[in-house]
Amino acid sequence: MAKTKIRKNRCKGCGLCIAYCPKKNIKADTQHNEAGYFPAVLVCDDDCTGCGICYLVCPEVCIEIDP
Amino acid sequence: MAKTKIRKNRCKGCGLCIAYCPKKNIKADTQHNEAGYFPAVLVCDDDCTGCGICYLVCPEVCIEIDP
Amino acid sequence: MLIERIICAGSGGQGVLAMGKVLAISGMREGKEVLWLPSYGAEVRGGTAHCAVVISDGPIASPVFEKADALIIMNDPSLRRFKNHIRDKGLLIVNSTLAHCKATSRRLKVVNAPLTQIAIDLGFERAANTVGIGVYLALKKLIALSTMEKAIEEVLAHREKLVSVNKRALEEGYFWAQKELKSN
Amino acid sequence: MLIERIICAGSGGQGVLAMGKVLAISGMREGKEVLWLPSYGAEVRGGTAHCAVVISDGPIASPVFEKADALIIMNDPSLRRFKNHIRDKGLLIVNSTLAHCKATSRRLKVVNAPLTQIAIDLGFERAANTVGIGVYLALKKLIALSTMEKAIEEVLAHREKLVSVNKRALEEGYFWAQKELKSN
Amino acid sequence: MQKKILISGNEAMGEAAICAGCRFYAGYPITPQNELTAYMAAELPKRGGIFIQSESEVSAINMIFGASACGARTMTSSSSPGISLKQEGISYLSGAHLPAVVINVMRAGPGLGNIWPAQGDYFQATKGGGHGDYRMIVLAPASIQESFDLTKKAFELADRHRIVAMVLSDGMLGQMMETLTFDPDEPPPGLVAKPWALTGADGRPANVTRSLFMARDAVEKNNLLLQKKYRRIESREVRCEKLLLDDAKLAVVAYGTMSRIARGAVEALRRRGVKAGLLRPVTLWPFPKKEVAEVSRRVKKILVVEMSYGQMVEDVRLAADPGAQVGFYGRAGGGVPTERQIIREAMKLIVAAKGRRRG
Amino acid sequence: MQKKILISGNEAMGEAAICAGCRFYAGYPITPQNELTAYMAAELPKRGGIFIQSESEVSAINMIFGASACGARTMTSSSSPGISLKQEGISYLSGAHLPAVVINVMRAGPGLGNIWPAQGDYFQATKGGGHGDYRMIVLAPASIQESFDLTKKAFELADRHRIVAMVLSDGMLGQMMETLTFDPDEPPPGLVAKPWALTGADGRPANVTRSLFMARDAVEKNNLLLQKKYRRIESREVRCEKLLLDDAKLAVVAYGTMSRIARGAVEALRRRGVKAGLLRPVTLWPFPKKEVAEVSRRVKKILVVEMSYGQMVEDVRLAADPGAQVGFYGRAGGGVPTERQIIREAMKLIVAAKGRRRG
Amino acid sequence: MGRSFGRPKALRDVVTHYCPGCGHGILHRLVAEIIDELGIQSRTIAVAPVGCAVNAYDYWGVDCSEAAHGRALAVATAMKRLQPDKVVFTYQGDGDLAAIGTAETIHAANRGENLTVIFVNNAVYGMTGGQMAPTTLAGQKTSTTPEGRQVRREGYPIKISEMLALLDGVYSVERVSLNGPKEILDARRAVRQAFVNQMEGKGFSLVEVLSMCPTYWSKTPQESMKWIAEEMMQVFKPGKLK
Amino acid sequence: MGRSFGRPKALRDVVTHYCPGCGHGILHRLVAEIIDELGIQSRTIAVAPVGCAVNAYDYWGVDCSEAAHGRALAVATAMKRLQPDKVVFTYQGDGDLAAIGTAETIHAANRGENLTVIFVNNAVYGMTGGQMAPTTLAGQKTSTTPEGRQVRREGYPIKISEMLALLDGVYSVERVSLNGPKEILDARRAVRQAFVNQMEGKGFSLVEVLSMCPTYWSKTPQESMKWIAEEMMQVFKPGKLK
Ligand SMILES: Cc1ncc(C[n+]2csc(CCOP(=O)(O)OP(=O)(O)O)c2C)c(N)n1
Ligand SMILES: Cc1ncc(C[n+]2csc(CCOP(=O)(O)OP(=O)(O)O)c2C)c(N)n1
Ligand code: SF4
Ligand code: SF4
Ligand code: SF4
Ligand code: SF4
Ligand code: SF4
Ligand code: SF4
Ligand SMILES: [Mg+2]
Ligand SMILES: [Mg+2]
Repeated sequence: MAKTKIRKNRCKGCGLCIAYCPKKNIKADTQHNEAGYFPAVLVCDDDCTGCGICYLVCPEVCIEIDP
Repeated sequence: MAKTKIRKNRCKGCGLCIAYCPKKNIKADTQHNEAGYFPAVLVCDDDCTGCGICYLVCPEVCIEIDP
Repeated sequence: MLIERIICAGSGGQGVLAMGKVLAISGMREGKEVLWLPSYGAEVRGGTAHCAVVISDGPIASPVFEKADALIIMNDPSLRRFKNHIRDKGLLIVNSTLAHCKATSRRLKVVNAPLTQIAIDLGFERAANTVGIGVYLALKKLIALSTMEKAIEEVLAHREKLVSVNKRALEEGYFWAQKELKSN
Repeated sequence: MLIERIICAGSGGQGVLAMGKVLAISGMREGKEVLWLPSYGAEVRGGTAHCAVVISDGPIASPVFEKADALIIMNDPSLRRFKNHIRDKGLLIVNSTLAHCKATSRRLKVVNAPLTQIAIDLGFERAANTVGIGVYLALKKLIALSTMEKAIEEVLAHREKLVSVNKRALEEGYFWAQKELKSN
Repeated sequence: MQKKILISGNEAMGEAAICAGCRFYAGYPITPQNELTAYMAAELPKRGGIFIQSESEVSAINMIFGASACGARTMTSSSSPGISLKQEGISYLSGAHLPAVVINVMRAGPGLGNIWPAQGDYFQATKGGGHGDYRMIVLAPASIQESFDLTKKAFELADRHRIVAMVLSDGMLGQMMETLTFDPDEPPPGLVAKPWALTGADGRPANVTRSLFMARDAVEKNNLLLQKKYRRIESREVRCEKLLLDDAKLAVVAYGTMSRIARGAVEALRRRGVKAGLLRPVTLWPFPKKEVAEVSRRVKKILVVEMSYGQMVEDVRLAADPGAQVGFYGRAGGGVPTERQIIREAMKLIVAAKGRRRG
Repeated sequence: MQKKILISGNEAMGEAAICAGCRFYAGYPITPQNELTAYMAAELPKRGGIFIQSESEVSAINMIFGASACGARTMTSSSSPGISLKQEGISYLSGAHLPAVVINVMRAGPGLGNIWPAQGDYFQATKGGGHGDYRMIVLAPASIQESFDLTKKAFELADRHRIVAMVLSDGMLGQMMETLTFDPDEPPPGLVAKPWALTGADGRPANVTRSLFMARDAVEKNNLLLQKKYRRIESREVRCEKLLLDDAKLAVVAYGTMSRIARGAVEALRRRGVKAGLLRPVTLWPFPKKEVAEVSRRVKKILVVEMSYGQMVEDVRLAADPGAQVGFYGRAGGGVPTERQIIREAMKLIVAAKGRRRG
Repeated sequence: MGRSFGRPKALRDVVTHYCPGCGHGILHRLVAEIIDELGIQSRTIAVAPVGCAVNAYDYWGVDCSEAAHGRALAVATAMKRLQPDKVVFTYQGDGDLAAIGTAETIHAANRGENLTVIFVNNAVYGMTGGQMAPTTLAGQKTSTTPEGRQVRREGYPIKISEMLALLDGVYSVERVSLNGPKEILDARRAVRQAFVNQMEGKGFSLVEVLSMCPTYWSKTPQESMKWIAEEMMQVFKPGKLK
Repeated sequence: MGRSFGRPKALRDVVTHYCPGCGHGILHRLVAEIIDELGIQSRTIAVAPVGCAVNAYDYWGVDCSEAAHGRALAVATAMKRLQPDKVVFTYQGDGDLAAIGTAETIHAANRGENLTVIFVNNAVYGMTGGQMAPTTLAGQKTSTTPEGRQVRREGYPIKISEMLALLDGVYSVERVSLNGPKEILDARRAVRQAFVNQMEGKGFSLVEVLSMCPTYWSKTPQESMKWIAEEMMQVFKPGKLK
C-alpha cells in the first residue's frame, strides 16, 4: 500500500490518471476545485500499488507517491 | 567541312573550346580583342567537322556553326 | 442618449463570448450602434474569459470603459476579478450555481440567479449563458425578447437543435427574473 | 597645402588597385594624409577596374573628386572612360603598349609610356603597374623612391620574389621617364 | 445587395479584400490577427482566390511579390514582429513599383512583447522600416466599418499608384466587433490595366519586375521616379477627419483605436465646457500636414495621444505652426491611455504657460 | 604598441571589434561589407573569438541574441537589405535589454538597388525599423580612424546601457582606405559585470532573458524601463563635431561620408568668402538636438545634405529654432551630392528670402 | 520495493498555463527529471520557443532564454559555442522548428552543433489558436484548413526528422511519443540519451516527441492519446532514425 | 549530315557580365535552347536569384522577375498558382537556394508546387566575392574559410537535393554537371525533362547543376572542369535522386 496524494487545486481534471490507473483507483471528483476543474481523487487508498503510472501521465505533476 | 564562325569581340578567351575541340582546330589569338581578351580563332577552316562541341562548351555563345 | 455597457465573464467553456455576441447582434437588429470586445489570446488559455458589449443610440466613441452598467458573471473567479468594474447603481447578475455575491452595499443592484441550475434543469448545462441573457433582458428591457430570439437564430444558424434549446433557456431566464422582480 | 588626386585604371587583372595602394602607403610612410578608394563589387566583374588615391599634407575632406591631378591608365577602355576626368595641366600617363593618347590639346601633360612592354622585357608582364608608378614618381617627385620601395616591400611582404621584380620594375619606369624628360 | 452584419475588424478586412478583388493571400499565423488569416482560408478559395499559409512571414511577403508581379490584387497580413520580418520584402515591392496591400494588426512590443493592442509601429510604417528611400500609403481605420472601407480603398490606391498600401490596425480594432454595412456584390473598385505584369511575353517584349539596376545612374533614376510618385500621392491622397474643431481652443490629435478613446475624452471635455476638438489622421502617410498646420494656427494647443511613447507626434510637430504648443501623452506595451488620463493631460496643457514651444 | 596602417573602413571596424573584446561574430555575406566578414573569419578565431558565417541575416542576429544573453561582447554586420531582415531580431534584443553591436554598411535601395553608397537607412536606424518603441544608439563615423574608434566605443556603450549600438557606415566608407593609428594591445574598454547573463544557475537563482511578459502590466513596465534608459542616454551620450561655426552665417549639417564632401564644400565656400560652417552629428541617436538648436539660433540658415531624399533633415527641423530656415539637398540610389552641388544649394539658400519656415 | 514519485527539483512548483491534458506538461516534467538525474541544473541553459511553451522559463529552474519564433537553434548555437561546458538545449514546437525555423534548424544540424533539441510535434499551432502546422496530417481540420489539409494544395506533413537524419553533421535523431505510460517512459529514455550525447560531445541530437493538443484537436486528452496511436503514428513512425 | 549550331532565339544577343569560363553562361544557353525547343517563350516566366545570375533577365527573352535573395521559390509559387497555364521556373545559386532560402525551398517542394527549379551549385558565393557556400567542399578555401572549410566547425557541404528527394511532395530531383561536352548534353536532357514535367503537371522538379566558378576557385576554366570531376562529384554524386 503506497501513500499517493493528489493536489486537488493543482489538478486540471484531464482524466489521464483516471484512464491509466491499472487499479481503476482514481475517479473524478463531483465538486469543482478552486480553478473550476473537477479534480481527480483516489477511490480507495488501500488499492494503490504505488506503480507510479498516474504520476507518469499527469501533465500537471500534481500526484505524489511515497512507497 | 562546316562553316564555323567565332565572334571575336564576344569571346572572353576562356579556352574551353580550345580544350575540347576534337580536331585541335581552335587556338588563342595573339591579339587581344576590344574587350581586352585573347579570343579563340579557328586554326584551319577545312579541318572543322561541324561536330558542335565548341558551341556546346562555349559560355559566351559566340560560336556559330553551319553544316 | 442611451448607452449601455455590459461585461460578460466566466470560464473558457461557458460561452461568455457568444453571450456577448447575441447581445450585440440583437442591439444591431434594433437599429442601435453596437460594439463587442473580447479578451483574447493567451489570456484565454489560463482561466477566465470575458467580453465587453456596448449598445448605444448614437456613435460609440471609446471601445474601452472603466465601469460597466451591467455585469453578467458566470463563475467565482470572474466575480472576484470584475466586481469592482461596475458603476454606482449598476446591475450585477451572478450565476448563483457557481458563485454568490452578497448585496452588501446599496451601491449595486445584485441579482443572484441560478443560471447553471436552470440550464441543467433544461437538460443542457451549456445554455446557462443564454439563461443569463434572459435574466438580463427581463431586468433591463433594453431589447425586445423577440429580437433576442432572432439574434439567437442568427448566431446559431447552422444548428437547429441548439436554437430551440437556447430559446427555451432565454425564456426560462426571462421568466425567472420576472418572478424574482415581482417577489421583491 | 599639397593635395594630389590620382586615378589608376585598367582591366581587372592589371593590378590597378594594388598600384593605388602602394601609392597610398608610400604617402602614409612619408607622414602624409592618404586616402584610397576602389571601384568595387559587380562593377569589377564587367571590365575595367580603377581606384582613386589622394595624398595630402592636411586632412582630406571629400573622398570623391571630379577631376584628378594625375591619371595612370593601363588600357584602352579605361582611357576612353577616364580621359575627361583630369584637371587642366594634369598629368596623363598612358600605357602605350595597350593604348595611346595623342596629346591633341595643350590642356594636359600626356606621357605615353610602354609600361607593359617594359614589364615584359623584365620577364614579368604583371609588373606593368609598378612600372607605371615608377614613371609617375619620376614625373611628379612627390614621394622618395626609397619610400616607394619600402611600400612595395610592405604590400608584397609575403612574396619575396615579387618584391625584387617589382622593385626593378619601379626603377625601370623611373629611369624610362627620366630619359623621356631629358629627351624632351 | 446591402448587408448589415456584426463582424470583427480582422474579418472585415478579410471580407474587404475579397470584395476588392484580392486574388491571392499569403500569411503566417500570429495573434491578434489570426481571424483574418482564418477568414481568408475559409472564404478566398470559395470565391475564386488563392490562399496560402506560408512557412513564414518572409515567405509570405515574397509570395505577394510574385502575385503582384503577375498583376493580381494581393494581400498579406501579420502583426508587429511578423511585420518586422517583412521589411526587406516591402522595400523590394516598393523598389519594383509593385502594388500590394499589407495589414499590420499592431501588438505590444518591442520583441515578443505580448498580444495587446499598441501603436508602436507608426515609425516603421510611415518612415520606412525597410532600407532605402521608399514610402507606403498608410491607412489607419478607427472602426470596423472603416477597417472594411479603407482596406478596400487600399487595393485601389495600391493599383493606382503602384505602391504598397498598409492598413495599420491594432489588436483591439482587430478583435472588436461592430456593425458593418456593405454590398458583397459590388464590383472591385478602380481596376486598372497592368501592361507591365508578367503574363508571358506573348506578342509583346518581355516584361521584367525588379529593383536592381546595373547602370550606375539607373538606380538613382528609379529613385527619382519613386520620389515623383510620392509627391503626387502627397498632393492627392491625404485623408483626415475633423470633429468639433471649428470653435476649438484645444485639438486632440490621435489615430485608430486611440482616436476613439480620444473622441470620448473630447466629448467629456466639451461637457465640462472645455472647447476641445479632435483631428484624426486617416492617412498616416501621406500625413495631413496642411490640415494640422491650419488647425494649429487656430487652436494654439495641441495634444497628441498615442499608444506609444511618441511617434506620430513628430509629424505633428513638423507640420504644426511654430506658434502652437504641442503636448504629448502616450502609453505602450499594452497600456492604453484612458479617457480620464487624456482629460487630465488636456487640462494640464490648457493651463500650461506657452513656455518652450515643444511641450 | 601603436601601429599605423592603411586599412579599409570595413576591416577597421572588424579590427576595432576584436580590440573591443568581441568574442562572437555572426554574419552573412553582402556587398559592400564583405571585407569585414572576411576579416572576422581570418582574425577572430586566431584571437580567441568565434566566427560563424550564418545561413542568413535572420540567423545571424539571433545568434547574436544568444551570444549576448551569455554575456559575451558580440557583433553582426550587413548592408541595407540584410539589415532589414534583422529588424525583428533587433527589436527582440532591445526588448530583452541585451547589448550588441550591429554594423550597417549602407548601400543604394530600395529593394536590391545596388552596392553603391547611400544613407537611405537613417530612419530605419534612428526611429526603429523594427516594431515597438525601442531605440538603438547610432554612431556615424566619417573616416577610417573614426570607423575604428566608434566601433570600439559602440561595444562600450552597448554594455554600459544594455542596448543595441549600431555603427552606420556606407559603401564608400567601408571600401575606402585611410591611415589608422591604434594599439592592438590596449585592453577592451569599459568591461562591466553581467550578473544577468545566462552562465548556468550555479549558486544563484536562474536567469531569464526575454521580452515577453505574461502579466498585463509587465510589458508596459518593461517599456517604461526602456524609456528611462533612453532618457538617460539622451542626456549623456550625444556626440557631434562642429567646424568653422563660430562666425558662420550658414551651417551645413551632414553625417558620415556626406560630411566629408560637405566639409570640402564648406571650405570652398569659405574660400569664396561665404561664412559657412559644418555641424556633423556623430551620434544620430541620441540626436544632437541642443547643438542644432543652439547653432540654428545663431546662423539662421541651415542646409542639410544627405545621400537620401531627406531623413535626418526631419530631426534637424524638429530641433532647430523656428526662426531658422532649414534647406535640404539630397541624392540617393548611388547618386552622391558633389561639392559643386552643395555649394550651389548653399548659395541658393543664402539668397532665399525668409519665406516659409521650412525650405 | 516501490520507489517514490514527486515533482523533480528542476521543475518549479507552480501551475502551468497549459490546457488540461496537454503534452507539454508531461514533457516538461521529463526534461526536469533528467536534469535532476544528470545533476546538471546549475549548468544547463534552456532556449524556449515561441509557441505554447513560450514561457517554459517559468517552469524550469535553469537559466533560460527566449528566442524569436523559429530561431531557437541560432540562439543556442551561439550559447554552446561560447560555453562548451554548459548543457544547452532547445524546446520547440512544430511550427517553430519546422516552418518558420526551417533554415535555422537545418543549418544548426548541418554544422553539427553539439546541442540537444526537444521537438514537440503536436500537428498544430497551439499558441495561436489551432492553425495548420507543417506536420498537420492530411485531412486534419484546423482553423486555416477548415475542410481539412489537402495534400495537393498544402502538401504532405513534413518529415523534418527524416531530413535531418540525412545530414552528415547530425549525430542522432529519434521519434517518440507521449500517448501512454509505456510511450512516456520511452520518451524519457530518448530525451535522456539526447542530453547524454551532448555531455559526451557527440553532437547534434534531436528527439521528436508526438504530443497531445486536446484543445485544438477538439478531443479529450484520452481521445488525443488514441489519435496519436491511430493517426499520427501512421505518418510519423516512432523509432530511431539515426 | 551535320546540324547547325547558333544562338537560341530565347537568348538575347548581348555580352554577359559573367567571368570567362563561368558555368552560368553555358546553363543560360541550355535553358534558352529548351525554351525554343518546347516553343514556350511566350508563356514562360523566369524568376532570377540574387547571385551572379541576378540579371538573368537581361539574357533570356522571357518575362522575368527578380526575387529577394533566397526567396525565388516563394515568388514562383504565387506566379504558378495564379497562372497554371504558364511555365514558371527559378534559377538559383547554392547560397540562394540552400542557405538563406532553405525554408522557402523546402516548403515549396513540400507543397509540391508544379515548378521547375534550376539549382546552380558552384560551391561558392560568386556574386559577393567568393565566400563559403553551404555546398563548399571540406577543406575548400574561400574568403570566409581562409584555412579551408572545417567540417567540425562549418559542417559538411549540405546535400539539399538528397533532402528534397525525401519529401512526398517532390516529383523529381536530378544532379548533373557542366564539366565537359558529354556532361553538358546530359544536363540539357535533365533540364528539359524538368520543364516537360511541369508542362505535364507532374509537380516539383529540381535539377542541380554542378557549375564552374573559375574566378573564386582560382582556377582556369579547364582546371575548373577537372575539379568538378575530381572533387565535387565525389561529394555531390550525379544521377537521378528521385
Ligand atoms: C515572427 C512571428 N510569427 C508568428 C508568431 C505567432 N506565433 C506564435 S507561436 C506560433 C506557432 C506555434 O506553434 P508551434 O510552434 O507548433 O507550437 P505549439 O504552440 O503548437 O506548441 C506562431 C505562429 C510570432 N510570435 N512571431
Ligand atoms: C538579404 C541579402 N543578403 C545577402 C545578399 C548578398 N548576396 C548577393 S548574392 C549572394 C550569394 C550568391 O551566391 P550563390 O547564391 O551561390 O550564387 P552565385 O553568385 O554563386 O551564382 C549574397 C550573399 C543580398 N543581396 N541580400
Ligand atoms: S500509483 Fe498506480 S495504482 Fe496507485 S493510483 Fe497511481 S496509477 Fe493507480
Ligand atoms: S492526470 Fe493530473 S491533472 Fe489530469 S486528472 Fe489526473 S491528477 Fe488531474
Ligand atoms: S565544330 Fe567541332 S571540329 Fe569544328 S571547331 Fe568546333 S569543336 Fe572543332
Ligand atoms: S569557349 Fe567561347 S568564350 Fe571561350 S574561348 Fe571559346 S569562343 Fe571564346
Ligand atoms: S493549445 Fe494545445 S499545445 Fe497549447 S497548451 Fe493547449 S493543449 Fe497544449
Ligand atoms: S564569380 Fe564565379 S559564378 Fe560569378 S560570374 Fe564569375 S565565374 Fe561565374
Ligand atoms: Mg505545434
Ligand atoms: Mg554559388
